[in-house]
Amino acid sequence: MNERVPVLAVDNLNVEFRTRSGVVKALENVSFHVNRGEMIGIVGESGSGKSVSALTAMGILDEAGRVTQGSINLGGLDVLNAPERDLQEMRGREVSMIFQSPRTALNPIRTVGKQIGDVLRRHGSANRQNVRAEAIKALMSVRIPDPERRHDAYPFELSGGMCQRIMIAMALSCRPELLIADEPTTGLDVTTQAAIMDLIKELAKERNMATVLITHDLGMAADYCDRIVVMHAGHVIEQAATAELFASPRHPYTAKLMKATPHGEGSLDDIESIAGGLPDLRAELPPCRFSARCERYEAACDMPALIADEVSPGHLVTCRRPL
Amino acid sequence: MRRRDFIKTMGVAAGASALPFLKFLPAEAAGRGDTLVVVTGNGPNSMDIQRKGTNRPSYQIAVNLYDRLVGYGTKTLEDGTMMYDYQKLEPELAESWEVAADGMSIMFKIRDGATFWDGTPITAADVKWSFDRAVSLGGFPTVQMKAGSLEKPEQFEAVDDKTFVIKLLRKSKLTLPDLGVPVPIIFNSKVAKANATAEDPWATEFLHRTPAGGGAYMLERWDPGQQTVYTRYDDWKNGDLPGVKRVIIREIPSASTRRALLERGDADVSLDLPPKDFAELKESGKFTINAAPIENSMIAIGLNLNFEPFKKKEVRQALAYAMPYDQIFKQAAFERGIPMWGGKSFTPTTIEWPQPFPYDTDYDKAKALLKEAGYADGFEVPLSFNLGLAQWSEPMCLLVQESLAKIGVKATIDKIPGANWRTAALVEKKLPMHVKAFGGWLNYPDYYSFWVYQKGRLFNSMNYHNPEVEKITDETLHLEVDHPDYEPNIKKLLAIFFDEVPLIPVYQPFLDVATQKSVTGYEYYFHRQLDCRSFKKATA
Amino acid sequence: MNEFFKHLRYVLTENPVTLFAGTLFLIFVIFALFGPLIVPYDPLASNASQTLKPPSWDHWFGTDQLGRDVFSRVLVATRLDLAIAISAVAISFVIGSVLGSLAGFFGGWTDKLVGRLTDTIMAFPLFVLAMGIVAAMGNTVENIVYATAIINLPFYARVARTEVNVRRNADFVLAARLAGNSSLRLLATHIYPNTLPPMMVQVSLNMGWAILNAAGLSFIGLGVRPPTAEWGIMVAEGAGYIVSGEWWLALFPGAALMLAVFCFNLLGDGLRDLIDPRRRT
Amino acid sequence: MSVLLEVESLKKHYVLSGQGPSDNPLVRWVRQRLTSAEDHTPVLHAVDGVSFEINAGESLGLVGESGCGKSTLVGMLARLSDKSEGRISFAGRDIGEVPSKVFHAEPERTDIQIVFQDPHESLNPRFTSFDTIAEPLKRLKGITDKAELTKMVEAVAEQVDLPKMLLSRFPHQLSGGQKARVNIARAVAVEPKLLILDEPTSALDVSVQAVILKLLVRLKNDLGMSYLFVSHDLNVVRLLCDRVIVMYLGQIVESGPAEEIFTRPAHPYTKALISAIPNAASAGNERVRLTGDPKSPIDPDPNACRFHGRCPMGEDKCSRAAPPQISVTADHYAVCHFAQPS
Amino acid sequence: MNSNTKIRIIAGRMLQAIPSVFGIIVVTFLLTRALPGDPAVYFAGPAADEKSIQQIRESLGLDKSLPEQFLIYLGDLVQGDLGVSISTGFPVAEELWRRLPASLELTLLALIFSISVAIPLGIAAATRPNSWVDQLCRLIVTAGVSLPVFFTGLFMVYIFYYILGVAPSPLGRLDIIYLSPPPITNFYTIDALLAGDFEVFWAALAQLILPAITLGTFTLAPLARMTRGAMLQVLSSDFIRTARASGLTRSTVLYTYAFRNALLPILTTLGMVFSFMLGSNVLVEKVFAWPGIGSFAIEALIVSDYVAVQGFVLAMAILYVLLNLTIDILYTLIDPRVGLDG
Repeated sequence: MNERVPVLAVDNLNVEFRTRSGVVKALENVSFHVNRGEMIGIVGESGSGKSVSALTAMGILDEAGRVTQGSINLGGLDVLNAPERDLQEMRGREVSMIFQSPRTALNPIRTVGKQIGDVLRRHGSANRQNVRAEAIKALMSVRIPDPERRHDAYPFELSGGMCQRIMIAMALSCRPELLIADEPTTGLDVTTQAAIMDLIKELAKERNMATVLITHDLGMAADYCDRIVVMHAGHVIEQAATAELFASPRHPYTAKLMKATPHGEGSLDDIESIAGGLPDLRAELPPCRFSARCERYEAACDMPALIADEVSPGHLVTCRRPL
Repeated sequence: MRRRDFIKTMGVAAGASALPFLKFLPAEAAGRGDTLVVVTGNGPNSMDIQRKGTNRPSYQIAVNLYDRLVGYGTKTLEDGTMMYDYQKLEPELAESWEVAADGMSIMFKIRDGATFWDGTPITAADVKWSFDRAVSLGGFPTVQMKAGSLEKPEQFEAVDDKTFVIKLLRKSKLTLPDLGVPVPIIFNSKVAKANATAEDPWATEFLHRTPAGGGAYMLERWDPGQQTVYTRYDDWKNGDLPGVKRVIIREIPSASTRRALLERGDADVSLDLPPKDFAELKESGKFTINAAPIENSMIAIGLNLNFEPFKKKEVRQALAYAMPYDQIFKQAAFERGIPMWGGKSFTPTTIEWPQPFPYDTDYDKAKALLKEAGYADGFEVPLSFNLGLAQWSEPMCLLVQESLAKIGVKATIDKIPGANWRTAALVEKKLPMHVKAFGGWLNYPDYYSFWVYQKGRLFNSMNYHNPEVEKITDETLHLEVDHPDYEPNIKKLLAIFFDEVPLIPVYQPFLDVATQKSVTGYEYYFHRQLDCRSFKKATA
Repeated sequence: MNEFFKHLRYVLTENPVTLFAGTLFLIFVIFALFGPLIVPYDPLASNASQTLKPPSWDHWFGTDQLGRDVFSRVLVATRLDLAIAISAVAISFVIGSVLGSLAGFFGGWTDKLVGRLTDTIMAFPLFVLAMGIVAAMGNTVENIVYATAIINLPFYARVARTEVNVRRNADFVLAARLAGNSSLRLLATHIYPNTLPPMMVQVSLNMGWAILNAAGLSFIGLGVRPPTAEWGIMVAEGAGYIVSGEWWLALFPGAALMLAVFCFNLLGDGLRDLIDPRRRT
Repeated sequence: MSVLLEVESLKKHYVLSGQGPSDNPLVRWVRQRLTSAEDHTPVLHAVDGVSFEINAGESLGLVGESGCGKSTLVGMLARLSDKSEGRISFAGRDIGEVPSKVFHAEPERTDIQIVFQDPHESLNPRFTSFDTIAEPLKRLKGITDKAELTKMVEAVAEQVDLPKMLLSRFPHQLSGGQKARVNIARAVAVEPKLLILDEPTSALDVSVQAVILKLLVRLKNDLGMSYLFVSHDLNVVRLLCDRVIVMYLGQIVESGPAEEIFTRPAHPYTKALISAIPNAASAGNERVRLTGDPKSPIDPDPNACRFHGRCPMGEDKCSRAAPPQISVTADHYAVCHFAQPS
Repeated sequence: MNSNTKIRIIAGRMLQAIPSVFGIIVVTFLLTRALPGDPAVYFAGPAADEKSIQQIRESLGLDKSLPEQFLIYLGDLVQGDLGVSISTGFPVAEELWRRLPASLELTLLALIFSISVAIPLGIAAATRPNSWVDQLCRLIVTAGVSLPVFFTGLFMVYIFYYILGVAPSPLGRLDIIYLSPPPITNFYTIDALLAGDFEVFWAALAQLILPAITLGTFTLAPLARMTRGAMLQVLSSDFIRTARASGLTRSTVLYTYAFRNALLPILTTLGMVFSFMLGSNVLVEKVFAWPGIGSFAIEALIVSDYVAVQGFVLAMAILYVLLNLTIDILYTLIDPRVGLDG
């Protein structure tokens, strides 16, 4: 695969959910991409559309969700128009996903080894005879001590951190091009969290794999990602290389988010919260969904056709009045 | 016996060609000439009639699998129904008998060549053992034997192999007929003794499960609660060889299923149907309905004298005038019986029994009588019936309830489950007003009076007590019918029953048995069980 | 509350079956309340000239062996059948939920005791137990109600126990404890009211079951006393007439019985939707 | 400074009935005869000899990973559960002796309150905000007069910046931040002396976290409360607390002034915790990383360091002797074989 | 988890049943003594007098006090003696043993019918929630559970036997012309197969069909509902999302992952369903003249044959305990977590 062709390219994606109380415009004009070997972070508060973007990219959106516009290109496959059979082939082989709360993300009544084996056999990289050996190999690759014994363990017998390693082993067993990690350390202890993130980073580097890290923790994204995509209420509002973003955030929301996050030194006076909450995505919305919370709001913000500006190379901001 | 063997025994009539049809046409089972299929509501719970707790359907085992010394003759009713003749005793195991000159002993000659199923000859010793057993076991057999003045083993003597003598304690018209009831059956005493133990000298445990006798039928199998199957004992000498080789008696709890089985041709004989079904089956003309009025039996309303208002004769008479006789007869009994109301006079003219009582539905008379008794405004009374007989007694009670309301008597209906009935009605005698369906085995009014009108008797659920009745009944019970005192005594009794009405008769019920047209030979017996020996079946 | 009605409307319109059940339920309630006033004939009056007539304009559901109007009897029976079901369910609900709540809240020996009691009841085939109770105590309407209540008791006790148990250490309960509530008050004002929604579903489902139970008892002759009109007893009485062609005697009360149970079961489902929308999305 | 709460050798042990489904003695007896199960009843040492104190007006941070006994400890301090051993004295009175079941009638009930972690779960779904805030006033302050109650509730609501119009709403009609305010209002309505904050912001979005934290600081100053601040978010602890204690597997492994703990941690576990904080600033720094999982809290070996096995500097002696408590500075100690006084 | 633990769990469960069984014995004993009707009167026969009734009462031990009678009963029970049925005259144990296979054969076939209809229905409904398939399933199963079994049974007999003539006569286990196969299991269908007698097999099966459907229809609803609910819940759980994200095929996701997990709650329901069936059996057996223990119980109850009723209930209780044990064992086979959170 060409280095410059993104592994995943999401373009102008709109997703809606039909619920009892109306249509939720979950994503609007969402575009981002991941290159080979790159780790990007998608950051935002809960409800900002991070997970929906990932699930749509995998083609496993809930039945209530509907893509109304846009395209997703995953390693050359047109995800939105591909037949289910191709998508099944793609999942687990070319792109894998790991989730938060790893213990519930594993089948509670199947040994972890078998679950890894299921994936290996599904994608043809193992057969009945060597499946056990292959699964153990996968376990070894995520530095699980005593893999022989762990192979026959059930998720409930393992700690959360161990389960997340299993998940990673399973996700990476078929050597995918892309790994999507959806809040992979939520619910884990800080020390475990660090170990898991280190592992992901290390494996990604080792395999030159593209990684999408979905998180609400700006600090973590800063720590591990090459590039950060900031989302708010279904919009991508800013994306840039990590260092640049932290050095000069251009979207008011990004700046506020940074200000709100406590970070080591400094006192309580240094942090500030963001006024207001996320808008109701069922209602009629202005072009900029942050406008109601924004101190820099003025009438021009309500003009339609809000598009992302490339304020510097690779730094995109979706705002009429960037900082 | 396996099914295949059974098919072989079916012989040429059905033939091997029937075999492929078997799984499709079970209905054919009833069509075969040598097998009789009987469906009934309740089956036997023991093979031994003399055992404690043996139920009524078990009497048929005694009837069909065992012999008695004597049997009854047969008479034919107007509608063609055959019925036993209690006035004519016929030889069964006893070839002949002789009453001694003094009338205090009877000598029986045992039939030559009569054998038990195992081939051993039946001897007088077997008879003695069997009779000793009946009078020694206690409970029902002993009481029934006592009714015929057969009370202790010393009365029975096996003179030689073929001669058996009964010594009488008193002369009684009931003695000989009592030998024909199902109780004094002849067991194979050798087999029985071989299976007796010290605690169980009369082999009750063994005979409970395994019949040991020499009757016309042998037991092929018995699945309690499901079916009983008889096969003919082809060496039976004590009567005409039965016309049907094999009898299957199936227990089907649901009456409508029993009717359906008959209508669909799957059963030859259907018992225990509600009166309405018999009325309709008769109407259809497709089946033979054998209807014999049950002797010495009446469906009646009993009035308990322990209940305050019923202590007054006027109240009882008032109720007798307030019964909706005709309605009950038509809507509850579907006319399956003989009316027992509307008699001409309070003075009986015949000793025929049962006979209509001199009451009819007359609310004015009833009201007047109530007023006279001081119950002008009526009273409340529970009206109970046996749940087991709900098919006809429930509508009957509803009609009575409705009718009594017209004279101000408020009856509340109380269903009593079958077994509790005995306790509540007969032992504790605590039901103020109830449906009564007693029938005496021995067909005499004095016998009825003995059980129903005498103080303290089990079936005197009315707590009726009249010294005159006691006296006359005791005097009459053992009198021969042709004794000069007999008729006047009975008339006196009947007059009392008419006047005092502790029991308000409604009708004398029929014992209905529905059979396929191809089946003949049904005969009514007082014990109300099928005597399969007389059946014949036309081959299809 | 307004939101509740919006949700109710949503559940009803989204789910025509529930709407249907609701309407049916209303009709049954109307019959139960006004049945005796609107029937064309006296349900208890026999009529010798009109016995066993098939359905006609005069007698919509025909007449029975005593000439009583089956339609009137079926209609009038609604009250008794609903009354039996409601009182039985009410008793088992109150006693069961209180026992279950105490067991779930206090645990320990209370829990063991209640657990043993429910286990013991559950170990009987429930219908057989009801038969035994009615046979032992006598077949009156009250005893049928008690028997039905007893056999339903374990269901409420178990649901209440589980529901209370999961909430026993919920944060809001601990918070209420911090606010100075005693244990019993905690149970009564904070936990118990929150267990009611799942219990209501059970109530609705059990109503149908209670009706079936009473009818079954009647069928084997342990039900209410004649001449009272009651669906189960009418089916039982009518059963004997099916083969002889008088099908209407059993069919109409049977159908009424079925519809009532059907209606309660559907309502239970609907109620579940209303209370726990997640179950059906 | 006066000591408000003093905890001494506090322990909470749960006797486990084995893995079987029953603790029925008969069942146990037969099971032991039928199978080769050992006759030992395992004991879970949830909190195992914890001593510390909180001064009036102080805020103490309590840090540790899940399962280290934080919640059990909080439950005992707030008198929601009973201790197994040890002493809890509050303003000089031994309140640990009062069974938790009857503690609601004690005067100290008013003085110790908690703000729970999940603002949604800790509100009764059938109570309006008003009901929730009014309840402690009714029960603990005995205020029954409707008008007075309304006045007081509204005053508390104002104190926590909860708009009056939200008082008639049910929990599901409120946002996360609003629910957090209701919870805080309920806890401070009776003006407690000690407020335990059990991860008060962990369920909130980062955008509202700051304002809640600021509210808490303001309330503490206004009402003169002491705080016990339980959190796994070390950045937040650092912002809010004067002193910090670190727990590991039921025991305190380090205790000291917040600034010292964060800048000069003495226990290897604390070091690992601090270096695990994801931070834009710390990216690329040298990190202390832990391997493996914590040991089981069931029947821990009394003669070993409980951190042994995961500890990056563990040695043989760690598995043979329980580590001593070593003072680093006057009010800073660590429980480790390798801790050094500075 | 090792097998030893599982044995311990199972042994524990069995032992836990003991108090329940004892409770059942007590309840039954008291209940049956409360039955109206005097067995002594029944025993004494139609023409007995007060004296002979009293004699029999003594011989049955009915003149003793209740506690005495209970102790005697317990003593007999321990020796496996259930007493002699008053109405049938046979030892109750023998009676039950003879009739149990009939009931079990019917119940199991009904269960098989119910399962093989309800589970596919439930899965179909769960995979398309709120579709017309779902609504139809709901209607069908709800209608099924709303039908009084005796009513269904009667009309089925009327239609299929009396009117259409496609069903064999409702005469119990086997039509008149066939004799039962040589008893091995006493399940006629199985015995016939063992004997290689297909005619009898079909005949026995034909007799079973109507009652089994009648009985099975009633239990469709709980099974289908539970299947649907469990499947919906499992399908919305995280690990299914994982399985889908791993590209597993639809059938693997549905059956290997979702259904196996959904089986656990279904299995629990199965126990309840079975108990339900044993209850309804009583009515069905009555309608179809089925010689099982249910009809035996009705008869016994109606005639106040309390020895038989006691025996019956005890047998039922033991059956129930065995059934729950089987379910427990199946549960431990399917669910490795059993015993840890129990």
